[in-house]
Amino acid sequence: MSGFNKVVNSYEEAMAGLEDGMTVIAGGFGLCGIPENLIAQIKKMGTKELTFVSNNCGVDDFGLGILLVDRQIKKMISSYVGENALFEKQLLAGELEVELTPQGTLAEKMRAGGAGIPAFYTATGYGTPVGDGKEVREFNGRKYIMEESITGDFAIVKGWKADTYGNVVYRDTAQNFNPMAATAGKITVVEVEEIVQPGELKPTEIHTPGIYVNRVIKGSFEKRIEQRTVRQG
Amino acid sequence: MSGFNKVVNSYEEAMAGLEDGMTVIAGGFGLCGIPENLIAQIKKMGTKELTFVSNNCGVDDFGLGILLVDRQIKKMISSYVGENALFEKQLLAGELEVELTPQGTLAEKMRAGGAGIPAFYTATGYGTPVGDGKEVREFNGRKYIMEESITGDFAIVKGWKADTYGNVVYRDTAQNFNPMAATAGKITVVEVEEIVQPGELKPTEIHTPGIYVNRVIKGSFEKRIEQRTVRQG
Amino acid sequence: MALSREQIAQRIARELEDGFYVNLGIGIPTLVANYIPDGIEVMLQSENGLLGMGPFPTEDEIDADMINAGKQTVTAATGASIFSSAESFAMIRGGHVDLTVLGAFEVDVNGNIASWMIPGKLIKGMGGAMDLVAGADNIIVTMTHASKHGESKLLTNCTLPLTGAGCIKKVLTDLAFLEIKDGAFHLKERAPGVSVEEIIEKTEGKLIVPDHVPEMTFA
Amino acid sequence: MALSREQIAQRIARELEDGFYVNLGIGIPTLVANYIPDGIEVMLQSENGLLGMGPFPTEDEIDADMINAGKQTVTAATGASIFSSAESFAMIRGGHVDLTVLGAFEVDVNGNIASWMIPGKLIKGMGGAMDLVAGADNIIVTMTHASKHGESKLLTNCTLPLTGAGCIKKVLTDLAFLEIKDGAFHLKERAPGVSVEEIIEKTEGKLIVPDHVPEMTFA
Repeated sequence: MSGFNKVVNSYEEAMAGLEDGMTVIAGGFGLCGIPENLIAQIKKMGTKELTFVSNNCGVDDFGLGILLVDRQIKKMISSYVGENALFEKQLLAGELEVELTPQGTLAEKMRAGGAGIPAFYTATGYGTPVGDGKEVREFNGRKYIMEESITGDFAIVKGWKADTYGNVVYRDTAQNFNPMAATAGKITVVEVEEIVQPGELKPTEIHTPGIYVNRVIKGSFEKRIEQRTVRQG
Repeated sequence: MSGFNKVVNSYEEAMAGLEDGMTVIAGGFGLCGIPENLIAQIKKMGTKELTFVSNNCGVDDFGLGILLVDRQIKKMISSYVGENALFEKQLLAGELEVELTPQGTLAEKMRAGGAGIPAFYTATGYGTPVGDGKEVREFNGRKYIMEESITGDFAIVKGWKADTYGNVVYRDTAQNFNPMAATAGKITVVEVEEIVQPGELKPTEIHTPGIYVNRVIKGSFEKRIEQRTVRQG
Repeated sequence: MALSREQIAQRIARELEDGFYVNLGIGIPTLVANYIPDGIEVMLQSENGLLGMGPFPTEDEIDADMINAGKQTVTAATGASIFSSAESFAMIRGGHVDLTVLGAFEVDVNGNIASWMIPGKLIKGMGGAMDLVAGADNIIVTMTHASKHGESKLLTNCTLPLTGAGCIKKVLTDLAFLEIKDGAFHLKERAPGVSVEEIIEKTEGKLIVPDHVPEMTFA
Repeated sequence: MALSREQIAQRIARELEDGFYVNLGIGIPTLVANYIPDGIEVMLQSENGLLGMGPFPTEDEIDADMINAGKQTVTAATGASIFSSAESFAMIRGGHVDLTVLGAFEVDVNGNIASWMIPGKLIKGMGGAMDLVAGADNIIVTMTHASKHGESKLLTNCTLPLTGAGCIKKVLTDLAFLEIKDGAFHLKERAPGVSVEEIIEKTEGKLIVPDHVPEMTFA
């Protein structure tokens, strides 16, 4: 099935077509389950004026944070940012725009974007600055705000295993925002730890069906840990 | 963990609390993945004036169709009905009300109901009788209608395996509407083919987390086939 | 001569491209799966929650938990995925399916389609058809060009309640292949031995006929 | 004497019921997990996508792919499930979590809460807090009763931008346990050795004080 073989062999090919000014949706929560090599490729490409939709913006030298150095990011749509000094500096200098979005609303906006739902109502953020300027509507005596969906020119995703058709499974809590991101990109690129043959992943255990995925690449990952906490063994 | 043991040992216990006039959301597509013994229990209880939210209404002598005999169903919210003679008769006699809802909208209404989203927009049904009386709104130059979510007093669900905490996995296409139904009931009852101990289901492969499930019961199933189609082996 | 069911399926199959995800409706559309051209691979989506529908099962393989949207027993192809109906319609509504093929009672010059409801007859429901026509960009509607009584089904305005508004761009009838744009049907191909005059006669909606209308050929 | 962090956690733990699904915010709320009463089992939800959070890992068990909402390495408890963040917030927004515990800067007599933004300071974001307070019916806010400068954090009207409107019913401070209803704080319990007068003095919003205010006891 050559038509369904999504595997690409270089990161250049994986991110081909990314242009200045595009919107990129990125999976990951903190530094967990982030498409670290796809991000590194964007740094290498030097693409500018990018809008990123991602729950966080990495740290100074890892994750999306590395794109701050050459000011590749114009705008972040995130729920929690600022784990890095450069981010703060660019934000205060007005070189970087941030649209803070509640975490659950952000996840749902991505899902809705992929699912052809242009907007939905949520009680989250009603009566807060998040609700400012948004339509308020009452259902069953409670007030909700309307939130619009998000799609991206690209989605960059970190999976655990994928088959060559682009069916993906995620490992543990590295799943996080990745499945929604995968549905919401015009071009969805998934990097994984292992590529397997079609049929090796059980059909009912696939988290992201291949229909959402355009390119798959095998990478090797640092998987940096943000808060190493242990108990005595 | 007694507090998380959701297992009940009789169908009486499984459906305890169901009262006349309640709304019940039922999983299943056609006769596939339907909670057949929970339906049989409702027939036995003789509960009346029920509203069912279910993609279909079974056949004359199986599935929700068996509840027509004693006129237990007041209203069906479905995408496709009428595979049974009694259904047609009661509908034409005005003894049964039907609210036809597009299949994808129905699935999404259940999901939204469970997810605290009171309404969403979809292009499905715009310009058709389904859109009559519903709010129309334009996003990016296209027209959409507003659809409200659905919740039920009960949700009845057919799973394959559940652990005692109510974590559920579904088998093949018997999944269908079951995961959404499971999220949308005030009381969610799941009948399964096998009950296992917590820890036996892999955390990332659970389709319905136990937080949605109130009662689990092991049943035995006829699993009738509606359209038996074969090829020569 | 009007196309047979099999010829309709064959002609539709020529619209397939390698790597297409395709949803085939009940009836003639289902037959398309039998005519997939050599060198082309497609994946069939079944809206109950299966991507990668395989052939019907053998007697030994029959499994009540494996059905398609037509409620027929099926198998899963290699590389299939199985998911909930909400996920399935997220794919459909979100425009991820490359081609949708379905039947209809009527279509009109504005791309409206009526396929689910005949007032006065028992109404069974729209199933997934409204989601499919609203979600797909690339849809082929297949139906007979006219009713048994000779009444055109390609209209200026649909007379039956709609399944979807302004969403149909391609129609294959037993007589012709047509595209819909700018408020008209555009005749693209005719069935072997069917005259342009017959198509004009049986098309009630505005029809644009080019100088040359190629005849379909079948092996 | 004002409650210690550990005593605050202990007191909150008394609100737990057997079979509760609980979301514990970062900071003091996390400590509640250490004081779950005997005979009671709860499951901890972590909003990145884990239901059934276990203890921190040993050095050998550390896994970069297993973290909690505080981005700390964790383990999964027996019977845990792991899912996407959309599914996680479907649970939260849909009201399926039985108890949510989180910190705040201010609460007021109308159940408003401010916990994420101090104008003029760098704003890092609300994370999941707005979803948590909007989705839960049963929330305990924990914070110091007054600032270091003695300014009350239990107000007539929150002065900081809100995290949620009208959603808080229970507050545990270092001085007292209070319920919010009918536009007032209702004093329910006081910390050992803390006088009702001190609580009155440090509560800016309307405070209802019953004749008898029991003192909390700790083992």
